[in-house]
Amino acid sequence: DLGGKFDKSFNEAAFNGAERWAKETGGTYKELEMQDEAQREQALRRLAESGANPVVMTGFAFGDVLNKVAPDFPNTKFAIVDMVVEQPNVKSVVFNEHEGSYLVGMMAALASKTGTVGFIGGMDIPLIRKFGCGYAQGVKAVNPDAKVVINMTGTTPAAWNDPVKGAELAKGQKAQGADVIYAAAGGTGVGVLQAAADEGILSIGVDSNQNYLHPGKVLTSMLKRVDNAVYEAFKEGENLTPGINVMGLANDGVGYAMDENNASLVTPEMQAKVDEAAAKIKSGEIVVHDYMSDNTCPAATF
Amino acid sequence: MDRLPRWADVALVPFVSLTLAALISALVIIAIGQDPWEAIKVMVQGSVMNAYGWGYTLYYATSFMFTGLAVTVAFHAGLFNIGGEGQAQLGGLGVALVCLFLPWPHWTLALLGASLGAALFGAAWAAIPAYLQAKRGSHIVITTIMFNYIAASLMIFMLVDVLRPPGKMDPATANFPPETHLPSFNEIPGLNLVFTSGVPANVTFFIALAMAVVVWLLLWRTRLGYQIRAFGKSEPAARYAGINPTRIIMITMLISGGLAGLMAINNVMGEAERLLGNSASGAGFIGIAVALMGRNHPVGVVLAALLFGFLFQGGAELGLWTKIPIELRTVVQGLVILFTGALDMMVRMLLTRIFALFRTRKLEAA
Amino acid sequence: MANQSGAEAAYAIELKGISKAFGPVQANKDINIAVPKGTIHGIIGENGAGKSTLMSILYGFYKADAGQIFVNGQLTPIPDSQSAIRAGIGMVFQHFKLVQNFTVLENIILGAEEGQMLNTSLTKARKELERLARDYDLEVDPDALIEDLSVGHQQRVEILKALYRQADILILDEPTGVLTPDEADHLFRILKGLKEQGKTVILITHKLREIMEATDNVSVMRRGTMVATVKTAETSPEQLAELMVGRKVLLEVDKGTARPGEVVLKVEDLRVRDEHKVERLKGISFEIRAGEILGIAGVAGNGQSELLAALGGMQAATGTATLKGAPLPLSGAGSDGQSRRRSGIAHVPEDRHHHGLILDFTAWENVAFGYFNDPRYQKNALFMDNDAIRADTERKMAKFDVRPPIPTLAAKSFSGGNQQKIVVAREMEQNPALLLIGQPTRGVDIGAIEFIHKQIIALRDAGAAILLVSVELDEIMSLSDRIAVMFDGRIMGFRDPEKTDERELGLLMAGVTGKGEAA
Amino acid sequence: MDYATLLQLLDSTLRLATPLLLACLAGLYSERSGVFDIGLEGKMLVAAMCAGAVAFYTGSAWVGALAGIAGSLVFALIHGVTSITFRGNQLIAGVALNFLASGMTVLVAQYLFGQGGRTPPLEGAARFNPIDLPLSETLKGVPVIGPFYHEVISGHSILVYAAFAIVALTWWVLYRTRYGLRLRAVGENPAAVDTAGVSVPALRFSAVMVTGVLCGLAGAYMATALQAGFGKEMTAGRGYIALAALIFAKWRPIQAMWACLLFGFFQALATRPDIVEGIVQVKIPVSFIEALPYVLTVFVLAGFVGKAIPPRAGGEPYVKER
Ligand SMILES: Nc1ncnc2c1ncn2[C@@H]1O[C@H](COP(=O)(O)OP(=O)(O)OP(=O)(O)O)[C@@H](O)[C@H]1O
Ligand SMILES: Nc1ncnc2c1ncn2[C@@H]1O[C@H](COP(=O)(O)OP(=O)(O)OP(=O)(O)O)[C@@H](O)[C@H]1O
Ligand SMILES: [Mg+2]
Ligand SMILES: [Mg+2]
Repeated sequence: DLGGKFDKSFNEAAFNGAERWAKETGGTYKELEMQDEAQREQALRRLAESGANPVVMTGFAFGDVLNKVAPDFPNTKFAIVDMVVEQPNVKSVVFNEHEGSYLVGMMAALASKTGTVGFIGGMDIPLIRKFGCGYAQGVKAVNPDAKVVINMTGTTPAAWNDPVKGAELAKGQKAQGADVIYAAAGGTGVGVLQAAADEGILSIGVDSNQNYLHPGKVLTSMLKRVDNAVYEAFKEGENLTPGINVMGLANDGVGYAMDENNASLVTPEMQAKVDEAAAKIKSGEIVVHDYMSDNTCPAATF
Repeated sequence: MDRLPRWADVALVPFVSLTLAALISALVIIAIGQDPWEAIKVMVQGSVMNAYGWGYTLYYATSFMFTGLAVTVAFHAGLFNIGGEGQAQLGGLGVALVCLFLPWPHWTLALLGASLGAALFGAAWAAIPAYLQAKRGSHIVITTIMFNYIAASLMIFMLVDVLRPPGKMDPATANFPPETHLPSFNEIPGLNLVFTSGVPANVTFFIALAMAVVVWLLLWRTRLGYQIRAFGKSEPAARYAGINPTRIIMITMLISGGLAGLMAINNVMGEAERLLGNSASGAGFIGIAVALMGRNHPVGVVLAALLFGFLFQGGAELGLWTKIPIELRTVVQGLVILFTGALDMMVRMLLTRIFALFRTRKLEAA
Repeated sequence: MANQSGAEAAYAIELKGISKAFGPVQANKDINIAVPKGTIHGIIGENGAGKSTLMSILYGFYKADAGQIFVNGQLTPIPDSQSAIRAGIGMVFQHFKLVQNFTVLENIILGAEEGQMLNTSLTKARKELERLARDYDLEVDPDALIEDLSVGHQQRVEILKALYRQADILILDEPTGVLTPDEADHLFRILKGLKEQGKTVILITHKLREIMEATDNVSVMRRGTMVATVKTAETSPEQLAELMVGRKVLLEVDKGTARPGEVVLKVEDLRVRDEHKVERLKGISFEIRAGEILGIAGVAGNGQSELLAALGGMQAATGTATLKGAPLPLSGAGSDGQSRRRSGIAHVPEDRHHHGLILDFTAWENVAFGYFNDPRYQKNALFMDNDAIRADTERKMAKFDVRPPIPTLAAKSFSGGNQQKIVVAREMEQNPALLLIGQPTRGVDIGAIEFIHKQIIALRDAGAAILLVSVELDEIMSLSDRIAVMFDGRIMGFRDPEKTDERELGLLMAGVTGKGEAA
Repeated sequence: MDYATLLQLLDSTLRLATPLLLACLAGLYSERSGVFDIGLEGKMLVAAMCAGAVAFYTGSAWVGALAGIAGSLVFALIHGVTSITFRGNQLIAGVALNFLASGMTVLVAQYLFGQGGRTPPLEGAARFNPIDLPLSETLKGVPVIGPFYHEVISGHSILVYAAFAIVALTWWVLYRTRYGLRLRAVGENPAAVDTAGVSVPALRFSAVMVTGVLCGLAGAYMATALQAGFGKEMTAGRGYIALAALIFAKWRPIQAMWACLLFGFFQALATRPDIVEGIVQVKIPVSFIEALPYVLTVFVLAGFVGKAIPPRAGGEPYVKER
C-alpha cells in the first residue's frame, strides 16, 4: 500500500513473502509500488495484461479497483490481502489482527510501569481500530484500570507514511505517561519506534518483526504474516483457490515476535501469561471482540 | 542582439531546449547506472508501439491539454496561474457532485452536466485569487499556490467527512452510476477495432481537442482575446485603450480555472468513475511545462501534451519493467520547465550567436 | 587645481571616437568632445539625440562599443560606475537612481560606506553632509525618506551623493526638465558655486535658455553625432537651434486664422488626486470650441499629464465636464477610454511606448488599438474582421506616409517618428469632435514634426476641437489659437499667442501671474 | 487542556517550527535582494537527501549537514545562473527546481540504497540528538517556568537553537551592516546600487547563496534531527509554508520568527486534533487546521491584515538596456 515497500512493516512483509517464494522456486515476479490512488487501476491492468498470474495485491484500497478489473481478466487469478472481494477469480486473505493485538496488549500492560500505554494508528479506518480495540482488550485483561492513550495519524493514505507525525504523537503520548506504545501505522511506525527509542520508552512493532530496528527498545512486534499469505498465493500460482481465507492465531496468521533483540525485555513469566492467553484464544475460551464486526469496542473509545 | 528568424523562434528554440532537457535526463539515467537507450526503448515500446500504450498516452495527454490550455490563456493576460492543480481537483469535486446527486438518463447529458460542474468549480476556485489580484494586487502566483494547498485540505475534508460512503475505508466517493459512464476508446465504434482491450482514453480526448480550437479562436479572433493579449503585453496601454483590467483579469482567470477544472471529466468521470484523493495527481503542474513547451499556442500545447502523455505512460512503464524509478518523469518534467521556461534566454543567445556566425560566413562567401 | 590659464587649459574630460548602438539604434556615432577643467560645459540636442547615452558611457553605466576616455589628460578605461567614481566622476541621471524607502543619509552612503558597520559610516556621512550643505547651500533633512521629498530635493540628494564621493567632474542629465523655474535658478546658483570650487560640470539639456545663461562652452548633438562645440559667449540661440535640428527652424507654422464654432468641451473645477492622495489638478476650468486649438504650456509635471489622463478616461477625477452640452462622466461608469472614444474623443497620448502602442503587436493590431469594438472591424457578433483592419491600416499608412508601409510589421520595429505617425493616424482618422494630443512630436525628427503639425491644423480646420499639451514652448506658440499656462495643477492664465511672448509665458510657467505676485 | 499538554504542544511547536524558520530566513535573503524564490521546497528536499545519505555513510551528523548545504547550494547556483545571469523568469525557475528536486532525490536515494527512495535509518552520532540545557533538571521543580524551561526550551537539537540564533544574526546583518544596506537597496532599486558602483549580480548571487546555505540547514534538520533519515517528499510542502510565513512577516526577520512559530503551532495542533476538540468542544477536521497557514497568508496578501509589499524590484531581472 501507499506506505511504501520499505515501510519496515506491512508492505515489506509482503515483499519478503514474494522474495522467499522467488528464492525457493527460482520463479520471477514483478512488484509495483503505487505513487498515488489514481494509479492503482493502471498498475493492476498492466500486470494482468502482461500475463502475470497470479496477481497479488496488499491493502484494502485495492478493493474497489479489483472489483472493476477482475471481471475483465477472467482467466487471471488475483489475491488481495486485507480486503474481501467477491469475484470468481479472486482470493481474499484477511487477518484476525485483533487476536494478535490482544496478545501484544497484554505484553504492554505487563511491561508498563506507569499503568499507561499508548496506541498509534495509521489511517483512521475500521481496520486500524480493529488493531487498537484488540490491543486495548489485551491491556485491560492484564490490568483493568490501565489507561490506553489512542491517537490516529491521519485520515488519508498519507497517514501510512508520516514518520514526523508518528514521532510527535509518540512524544505526546509519553508526555501523557505512556511508557509502552503500539504502532499500527505502516511507515509512520518507523517514526514512532524512533521517538520511543529516543525518549527511552518501549514500543511495539507491527506486521513484520520490527524488534531489530532498535534492539532492546522494541518490546515486541505484532506479527501479521502477510509474507505467508503472499508466499502461499504465489506458490499456488495459476491454480490459486478463490474465496475468503481468514488467518488468525489458530493458523499462525498472527502472533507476537520473540528474538534476541527483545529477549532482555520479556521475562519468562510475561511470555508464559501471554502464551496461555494465546492458547485460550485458539481454543475459543477467550473471544477477542472484533471491532469491524459491529464498529464498537468494549475496551476503548475512538 | 539581433532577432531570430520566425521559424527558429517558433520551432528551433523549443526543439533545442527539449534536446538539452533530454540530454541531461540521459546523463541522469547513466549516473544511476542504467542504460538510457534501454529506457527509451521501454518507454516507446510501452506507450506508442501498441494500442494499449496509446490508450494511456492519449488519456494522459487529454488531461495535460486541459491544464496546458488553462496556463496558456492566463499567460496571454500576463497572469501565471500555478493553481491548475487545485482548480482541477475542485473540478473533480464538481464532476462527482453532478454525477452522484443528479439523475442522468444518458451519458451524453451526463457529460454535458459534468463538464458544466467541472468548469464551474474550477473557475470558482480561480475566482478568489483573480479577484485579489485585480482588486488588491495580491501576487497571483503566491495566492494560487496557497489555494492549491487549501484545495487539497478541502478535498480531504470532503472525501473523508462528507462524501465517503459509510462502511468504506478509503477516502473516495461511491462509484458513479453506470449511466454516467463515458465511452472509452475501446467502446467507441470504429476506434474499438484498434483499441481491443480496456483503455482509459475516452471521448474527453475530443473535447480537449475542441477546446484547443476554441482557445485559439478566442485569443486571436475575438475582441475579448484581443483585449486579453493587449492587457497581457502592457497594462498601462490597456488602460489607455479603455480595457478594464479588473474585468480582463477576472474573465481570463475564470476561463483558465474552468479549463483546468474541465480536466476532471477525463480522469474522474472518464477513468476512475469516482472521486479519489489527489485526483489531479500533478497534471495541474504539468500544465505549466506543457504551456511553456507549446509556446503558449494551442497547437503547441496539443503537441506538448502528447509528448508529456508519452513521457508519463513511458515513465510508468519504466517503473514497471526497469530498475529506473518512476520519478524520472518528475525529473524530465523539471528539466523541460527549466529549459523551455526559465533558460529560454540562454537558448536564444546561443542560437543568435550561431545564426550571426552563419551570416558572416555568407558575407565572406559573397 | 582650478587653473584656467587661457586656451590650453588642461581638459577634465576628453572623449575620442565613442560609439554605442542599442540593437538597431546607433545612439552614439564616433563622438569626440573635450571639456576644459573648472568650466560648465553644456551638451544640447533633440530628444533621442544620444546625450544621455554618451554620459552614461562616461559614467560607466553603459559600455561603449568603441572609443577612448581620457580623464585629466590620461587614458582611463571606465568599464563600470565604480571606476568612474574612482576617477572622480559623479552623475545625476535624468531619472534619479535613489532608493525610495531609504533615508537621505542611507542613499548617500550606499556604495561608499566606511567599513562593514553602518553606524560609523552614518555618523561620518552626517557630518560631511552638514559641511557640504553649508558650502553649496544644499539643504536636505538627512533623515527624511526619499519618497517624502520633492523632486527638487531628490535632485539635491543626487548631487550630494556625487559630492560625498569627492567628484571633481559632475554630470547632470536634463536636471531642469522636472524643476520649477526658481528651483532651476537655485540649481544654477549651486552649479556656479561648484565651478568656483574648481569642479567641472557637464550640463545636458535641450533648453537653449539654460545653455545661454549657465554654460561656458556648449556641444551640440544630432542623431547620435557631435555636430559642433562652441564657446557660449560666441554663439546665439538661433545658431544653436539650427545646429540642433540640422537646418533653419521655422518657429512659425503657416496656419490660417481659426474660425471657432460652438463650445465642444467645457470643463469646470476639474480635480485629480494621485494614488498617494496628493492633489495633482487643483480645480481647472476652461472650454474649447470647434475648430480651435487650445495649447497647454507648462513645465513638465505641473498637471498636464493628469489633465489628459482625466479627459482621456485613464484616471478618475472630480468636477464637471460637458461634451457638446452632454455631461461627460469623470469617474465611475462611462468614464473609461471606450466610452470616451464612443462619445467622439480621440487621444494621442504623451508616451507612445507606454500608452499609445503595444510594441509587440503588429502595426495593424495597433491600428485597432482602442477601437477594437468599432463596428467596421467586426466580422460578426463573435469574431473580429482582421482583414478589414489590415486593409484600413494600409490606407492610413499610405495617407500618413508611415515607413515602411507594412501592416504586419511589429510596432517596435518602426522608428520613433514612424511609431508616432501610426498613433496619430489612428486617432485623427476617427475624425473626432475633440482631439487630445500630448507631446505630438517628442523624439520625432523634423520632417515628421512638420507633417504632424500640418495634420493637426487640417483637423482643426475640419472643425474639430483640439487640446494640445507640449513642453516645447515653440510648438505651443506656433500651433495654438489660445494658450493656457499650467503651474502646480492650476491654470495661471489664458493668452493669445499673437499678443504674448516667451518671456511672459515663462513667468506664468514659473507661477508668476501678470500682476507679478508669486503664486 | 492542562499545563502539561500545553507544554507538550509548545515543545513540538518548537521542533516543527525550526525547518520553517530556517527556510523562511533563507527566502528572506533571496527575496530581499530582488530574486523571488519559490524553490525553497526543492532546496530543502535536496539538502535533506544529501544530509541523510552522507550522515549514514560517515556516521556524522555534522558532515551530513555540510553535505546538505552543498546539495542545496548547487540548486541555489542553478537558480542564480538562471534568474540573474540569464535573466530567466524567477518563478518558473523555482517551479522547475522543485520538480527536479522531488524527482532527483528519489532517483539518487534509490540508486544508493535501493530502499524505495529512502535512506537507511540513522543512529547515534549520525543524528543531531537532543541536548539538555544546563540546570534543566534542577530547575524542573520551580513552578510554572521550571517545567516550561525543562519541557519546552531545553532538550532540542543544536540546530533548533541555531535557527533562533540566526534570526538575531539576520536582523543584525540586515539593519546594522553594509551588506544589509546594499541587500535591501538592491531589492528595492538595483539601478541605485549599480550607479553607486556596486555590482548588482554579485550582490544578488551572494544573497542567493546564503539562501542555499540556510535551506541546506533546514533540510539537514529534517533528515538528521527531526527524523532519522531521508524519506521521499519528506519536506511535505514546508518550503511553501515558509514562503507563506515570509509574506506573513512582510520580509522582516523578527516577524518571520513569530510567523514560523505560529505556523509550527498549527502543525503541532494538527497532530493532536483531540486537543483542539477538547477545547472547542466540536470535532474540527484536521484538514482545516492544516489549511490554516495558507488561509491566513491569503488574508495577509489580500491586505486585510496590513498590506504585504514585496521588495519593489522583486521578480524582475535587472537590465540596464531597456
Ligand atoms: N537602454 C536603451 N535601449 C535601447 N535603446 C535606447 C536605450 N537608451 C536610449 N536608446 C535609444 O538611443 C537613442 C538615444 O537615446 P538617449 O536617451 O541618449 O537620447 P537623449 O539625447 O538623452 O534624449 P532625451 O533628450 O529624450 O533624453 C534613442 O533612439 C533611444 O531610443
Ligand atoms: N527605446 C527603444 N528601445 C528599443 N528600440 C528602439 C528604441 N527607440 C528606438 N528604437 C529603434 O531604433 C530605431 C531608430 O529609432 P529612433 O527613434 O532613434 O529613430 P529616429 O532616428 O528617431 O527615426 P525617426 O526620425 O523616425 O524618429 C527604430 O528601429 C526603433 O525601433
Ligand atoms: Mg536623455
Ligand atoms: Mg526618433
